[in-house]
Amino acid sequence: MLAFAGVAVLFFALPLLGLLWRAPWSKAWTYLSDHDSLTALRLSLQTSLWATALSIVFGVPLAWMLARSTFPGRSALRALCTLSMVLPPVVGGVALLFALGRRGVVGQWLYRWFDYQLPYTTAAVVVAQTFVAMPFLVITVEAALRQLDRAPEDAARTLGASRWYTFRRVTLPAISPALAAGAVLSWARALGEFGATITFAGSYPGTTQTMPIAVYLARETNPEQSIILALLMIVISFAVLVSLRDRWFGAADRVGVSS
Amino acid sequence: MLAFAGVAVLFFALPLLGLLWRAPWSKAWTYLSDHDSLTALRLSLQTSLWATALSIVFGVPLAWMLARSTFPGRSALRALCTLSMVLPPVVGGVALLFALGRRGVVGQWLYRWFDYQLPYTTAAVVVAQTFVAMPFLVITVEAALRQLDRAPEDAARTLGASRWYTFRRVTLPAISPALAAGAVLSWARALGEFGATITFAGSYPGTTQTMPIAVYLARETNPEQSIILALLMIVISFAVLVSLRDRWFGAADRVGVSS
Amino acid sequence: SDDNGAPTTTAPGTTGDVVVLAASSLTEAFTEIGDAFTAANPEANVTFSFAGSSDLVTQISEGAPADVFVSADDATMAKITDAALNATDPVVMARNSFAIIVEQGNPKGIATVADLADPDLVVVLCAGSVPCGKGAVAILANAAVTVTPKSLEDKVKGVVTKVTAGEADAGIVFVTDVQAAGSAAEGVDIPADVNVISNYPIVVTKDAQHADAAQAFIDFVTSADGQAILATYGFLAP
Amino acid sequence: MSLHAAVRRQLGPLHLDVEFTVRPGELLALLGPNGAGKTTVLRALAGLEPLDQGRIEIDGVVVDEPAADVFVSPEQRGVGVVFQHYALFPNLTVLENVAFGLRARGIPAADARRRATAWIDRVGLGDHALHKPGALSGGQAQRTALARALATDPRLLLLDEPLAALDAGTRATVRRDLRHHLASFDGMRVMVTHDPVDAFALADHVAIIEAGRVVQTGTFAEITAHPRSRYVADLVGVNLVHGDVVGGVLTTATGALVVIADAADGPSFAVLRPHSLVLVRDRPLGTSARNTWTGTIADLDRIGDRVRVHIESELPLTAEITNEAFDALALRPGDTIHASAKATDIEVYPA
Amino acid sequence: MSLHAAVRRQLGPLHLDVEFTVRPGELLALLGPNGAGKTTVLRALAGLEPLDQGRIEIDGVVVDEPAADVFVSPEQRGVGVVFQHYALFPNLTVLENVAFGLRARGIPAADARRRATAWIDRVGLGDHALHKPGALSGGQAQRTALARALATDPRLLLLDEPLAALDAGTRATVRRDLRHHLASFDGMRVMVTHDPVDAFALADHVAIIEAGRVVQTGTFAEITAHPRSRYVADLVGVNLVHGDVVGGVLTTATGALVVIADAADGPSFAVLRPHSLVLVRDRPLGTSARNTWTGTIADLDRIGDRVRVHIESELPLTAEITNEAFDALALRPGDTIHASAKATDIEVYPA
Ligand SMILES: Nc1ncnc2c1ncn2[C@@H]1O[C@H](COP(=O)(O)OP(=O)(O)OP(=O)(O)O)[C@@H](O)[C@H]1O
Ligand SMILES: Nc1ncnc2c1ncn2[C@@H]1O[C@H](COP(=O)(O)OP(=O)(O)OP(=O)(O)O)[C@@H](O)[C@H]1O
Ligand SMILES: [Mg+2]
Ligand SMILES: [Mg+2]
Repeated sequence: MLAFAGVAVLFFALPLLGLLWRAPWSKAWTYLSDHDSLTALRLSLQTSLWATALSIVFGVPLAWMLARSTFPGRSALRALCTLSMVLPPVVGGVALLFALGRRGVVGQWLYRWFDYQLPYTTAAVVVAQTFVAMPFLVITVEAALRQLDRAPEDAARTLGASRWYTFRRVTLPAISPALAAGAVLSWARALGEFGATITFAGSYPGTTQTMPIAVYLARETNPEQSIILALLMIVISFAVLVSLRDRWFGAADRVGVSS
Repeated sequence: MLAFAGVAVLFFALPLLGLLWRAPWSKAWTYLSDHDSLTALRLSLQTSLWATALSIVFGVPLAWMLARSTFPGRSALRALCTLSMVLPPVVGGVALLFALGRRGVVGQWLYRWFDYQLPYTTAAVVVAQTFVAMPFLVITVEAALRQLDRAPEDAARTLGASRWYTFRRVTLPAISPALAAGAVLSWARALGEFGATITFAGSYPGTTQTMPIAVYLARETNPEQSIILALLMIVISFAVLVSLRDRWFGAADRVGVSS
Repeated sequence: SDDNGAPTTTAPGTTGDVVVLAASSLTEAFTEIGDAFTAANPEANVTFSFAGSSDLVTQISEGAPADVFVSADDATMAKITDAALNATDPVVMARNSFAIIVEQGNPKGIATVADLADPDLVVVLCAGSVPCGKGAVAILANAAVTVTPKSLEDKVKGVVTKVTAGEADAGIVFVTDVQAAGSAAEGVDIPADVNVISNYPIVVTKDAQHADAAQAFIDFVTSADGQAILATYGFLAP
Repeated sequence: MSLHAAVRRQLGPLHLDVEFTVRPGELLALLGPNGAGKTTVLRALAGLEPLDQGRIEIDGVVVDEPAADVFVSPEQRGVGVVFQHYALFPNLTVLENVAFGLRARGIPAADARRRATAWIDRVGLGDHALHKPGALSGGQAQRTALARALATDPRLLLLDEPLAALDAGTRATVRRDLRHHLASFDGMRVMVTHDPVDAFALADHVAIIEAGRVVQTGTFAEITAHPRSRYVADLVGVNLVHGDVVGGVLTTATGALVVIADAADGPSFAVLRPHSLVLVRDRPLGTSARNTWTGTIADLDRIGDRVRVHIESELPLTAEITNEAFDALALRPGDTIHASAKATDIEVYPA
Repeated sequence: MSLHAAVRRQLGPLHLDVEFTVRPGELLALLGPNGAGKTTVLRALAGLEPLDQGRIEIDGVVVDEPAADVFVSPEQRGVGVVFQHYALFPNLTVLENVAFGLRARGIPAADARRRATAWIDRVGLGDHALHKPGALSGGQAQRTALARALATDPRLLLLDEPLAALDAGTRATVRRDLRHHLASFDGMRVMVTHDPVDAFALADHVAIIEAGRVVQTGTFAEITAHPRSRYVADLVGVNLVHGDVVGGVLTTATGALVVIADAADGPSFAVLRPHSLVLVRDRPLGTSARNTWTGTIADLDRIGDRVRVHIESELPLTAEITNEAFDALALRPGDTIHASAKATDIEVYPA
């Protein structure tokens, strides 16, 4: 077992080592402090935080609905809402264009009535990132909701709390570790989003050119810089994921003969 | 709550609707029965199944190690092994090249000693897919292992079963729903893999050109066909995800005053 | 085979599997050329791998199987020759010029490069780091027009997608891309005085497994038959 | 002004059909084995589980009646519940737990705090007001749950096995405590338990629920005096025999005979108290006891300074003897033994 | 050829330090309150939890001794365990569960099957051999667990609260059953329980564990005759008083006095049996009883046809009276009452 686990670890560690090994360390600082890189980094941080916030605001109710209601087609609905996790992002981006673009199912009305065009805006970046990142939050929170002891919620209801008050004061605090974990995963995914973003939002420095796009474009002209930028992203994601520790899974239970 | 959940559902449903709406249904059959599409589909199914198999063979021991051993740096290790879930796939592909390519950390020795070159082979497709897909399995299985009642495992040990026999006969059957769910998620992710594959394995028809790559290339020549192919992939992923139903999360517990 | 003296047919009896790495803008044209080549040389077989030119350079330098490499510009080919990954000197097999791509029917009535300066237009270009972006920058400079694009795409098909999806009003792409987009878009010619011509150089790679067949393929491409096919997709003769 | 409940609900294979009334100031205990449906009845009263059929009326207000399409949601019912494992809010302090119901009703924080503090003092948790539930002992958690339920002034208080989660060691103390606090609440109370000691100690009336139905109701004394089911007989620790009386002899379904003093003919129950059974090693010859059953000793239980002897015979019997008698007889499981009972010691009543 | 265990292990704040010996054919019951460390001792014996210090020797073989760096893994120990909730393999049938240990030891399928079937028949589960554990009742599950543990012929059998998971209704039957099956096993057995009835019914020897230490050992009769801790006194249901005897009078730490018949001076325990306490409403004047304590009634428990009265006084006391006496006295919680005891009824022994 451990041998196989070791191989698996190596398999994940080697590519990182590869990047570290090829990285042009001497010029790292120059590349990182480059004005365009900083702009892209700032934009990435902003949009990914927005995407995380939106994922929470809409993903938690969605997870709640999936965990708590029973209706026919619930598993189809869950599949629908997690599809973007496994879809090639570019396809996701094209689908978003068809939905929210100027000629899209909904976007055309936005355009006609409000003269509003979502693509090419920072908001579009946030939408694309939310589209691919939200499922991570939904899955984590739904699992937590399903495992939650419902008795305290029942208790709150009998004490006169409305559904909403109960949710806010009882349910939400109880699932907060899972919520935090889901948010972190979503954030990391949003931060790394590339294909859907460039397809749906385009790539313009300062408004839609995020860090992954900058990394990609840098490959054409300056592959060394792209390695450094990629490593920066990896470091950020890694730090965020490490911060999850075991909370991601809930603490392991104590074990007993009687357990 | 429900309103927000509804918005979230719409958000996921609209892009799909957009695709369906724009799809050139009249020519769908022609595009699907195209020889190259079929080759790509067959290759995709093959490689993604291989990737799933590898994810199981190596991911289960890894999940077991993460769930059961305690060692310093375990959360760093988990972060390392799930990084590829959130990384831009192209970066993952580049990292794989740096590790296993002809000039990679390990690949160069493979090349010198065995004259073996991994990239641009069907095996490389499997490696790239495994790299991005395995974390989904690891996470799911680790969570199941942590929630597992350990008493039956203890019982097996006292009955004279070795660790390995216990794992096979007791642990594995107990986590099999989670394993199935993790495998399905991995499979769906492997099936949709694009960026890491094209970077690490290239795009040779019949050997490395998978379905997502075919979709991508079809955009170059025949955007309509690319929509149809993308929809085919979506249908497959969707069917697979629906098949998960609630098993993904374990059944919801019965609820009582006494819970 | 003999030297590239532009024979009308290749030497009979060319055998082997030629692996051709070609810029993705050649996808359709080369697919047809491949069919024609194998029809003329039943013993031979051609496998294409299309991707962005610079991705292909990475692949070749990482040891991807390749007998023939075609780049969409000279700068990218220079990376191959600089690294001495080529077995033959680059030969320009085709050229491409740029056009303005607009939606079908040209609803915004765009006629000249200067029209792109209209701030109400949604214009999308390629990023300056990729070949089509370099071309666009040069054309706009030649025409002394300042355009504020909404997006700088990583590849030319990004521009095409935006226009065909109705998300952009215009973009600058290769003439061949306009043609490939078919009925979803149409092109507005850019006059020769401001236009930029981009070369498609082709080489046999250093690690070619079937160098002879590779050369035969290049010969076929540069032959009248090959050139005729390229021309139907909008490529200019070298 | 009372609680009238007719709870009907299908629970998988179990059809729950329970009716009862509780008058103000009264405490009804629902006593029954596992899975009888007790918790479900409480949940229905609290509005946490809707009825399939039936009707629940609290203080003249119908809160659930499917036939009339009436369903009042739990937060509107004014019903306080002490949950089996207390279901305290783990993230809130004792004070915040108790104030929760007041805050949920929109009472300002300071006011809610004051009233909650009063309740906390009343249940003697003043020192723990700022502790989280994780830091409380079982008894303290129970008192917190009680204070939380009572702080909202419910018209009806429901308690689901309020003592079951406690260690045997502390249960008696907490039970005493609970009785004390319940006495100060003058509304209606319904308590679920499967411990007869709780029912005895706390309840005015008892309803025995088995397999979804009420099989017996009355005061604890009435029920224990005349058990009408095996379950109650086991609880009380007496031998219950069901059979047909004809001319002073009761015949069981298996054909065993019990000679009784006097009783009307017809289907009847007979109670044989364990301590009125006399055990002898050799078959008694000259005895005034009219009944003698011979069997083997199946099991021995020591209870305090007495021993219960379980005998397998024509009639399964439990006899209770003193330690001294036990030592004198030198009984071992498997031994053959004769148990006799005087007809006048056997109580008989119609089934 | 026996079990010698000295189990030392730090469990958070609890320091576990337990020593005992079990001879072949003997069943030792570890009796103690929740969290005393009983389960941990069993796990250490089974090899599921390593010792910090100490030594475990089974049949002359040291299986765990940290000082000598000896640790035999669970599968090598030949120790059978019946887990508290049985820990059956849910995906295997009863037959496969019982055959598991044999298969794990490499015994061929057919052979293992035959031997497992013999065990299943022995515990009377022949009809359920092909059922999965989910379809078994508590008692059947317990018998399956027992058969599974015994099928591998262990030298030592460990049982962790084998009856705790059962309904009160079936517990007595299953206990009888278990005794029957345990009797046919002639190895050493260690059983954990916190039910004295189990210890009485099943064990040869009892060790009382409190807070990680053995506080008393002996046969059940010895322990109950002379309780040495509040815990045991509560289990047995007697009043235990600890104090200093000087000249026929025992003085407790709180200053209460108990006049006793005769005993050596020094720290001592005194036992007052509840049924030897006499309750009167008015302070008795002319009585031969040398001790009278006055207090208030805190609680009443009915046990069968007797009532236990808990009295809060200088000495907290429990008295037991008959139903008739109870009715005659018309006792209510809160009433003032006098309890008296004859000095000769009080048993005293050195602490
Ligand atoms: N929602 C439900 N669906 C199906 N069956 C249910 C449901 N709720 C309860 N049951 C079943 O109904 C029966 C009664 O359950 P309930 O919890 O009310 O019993 P109880 O008398 O409280 O038992 P206990 O003493 O064990 O707490 C049980 O067999 C239970 O499994
Ligand atoms: N691995 C551990 N780490 C820390 N504390 C532990 C561990 N295992 C047990 N404990 C603690 O040690 C104490 C004894 O636990 P144990 O389960 O042995 O008690 P027990 O006597 O079996 O109790 P019960 O009667 O409740 O089963 C408990 O307080 C428990 O919380
Ligand atoms: Mg219940
Ligand atoms: Mg225990």
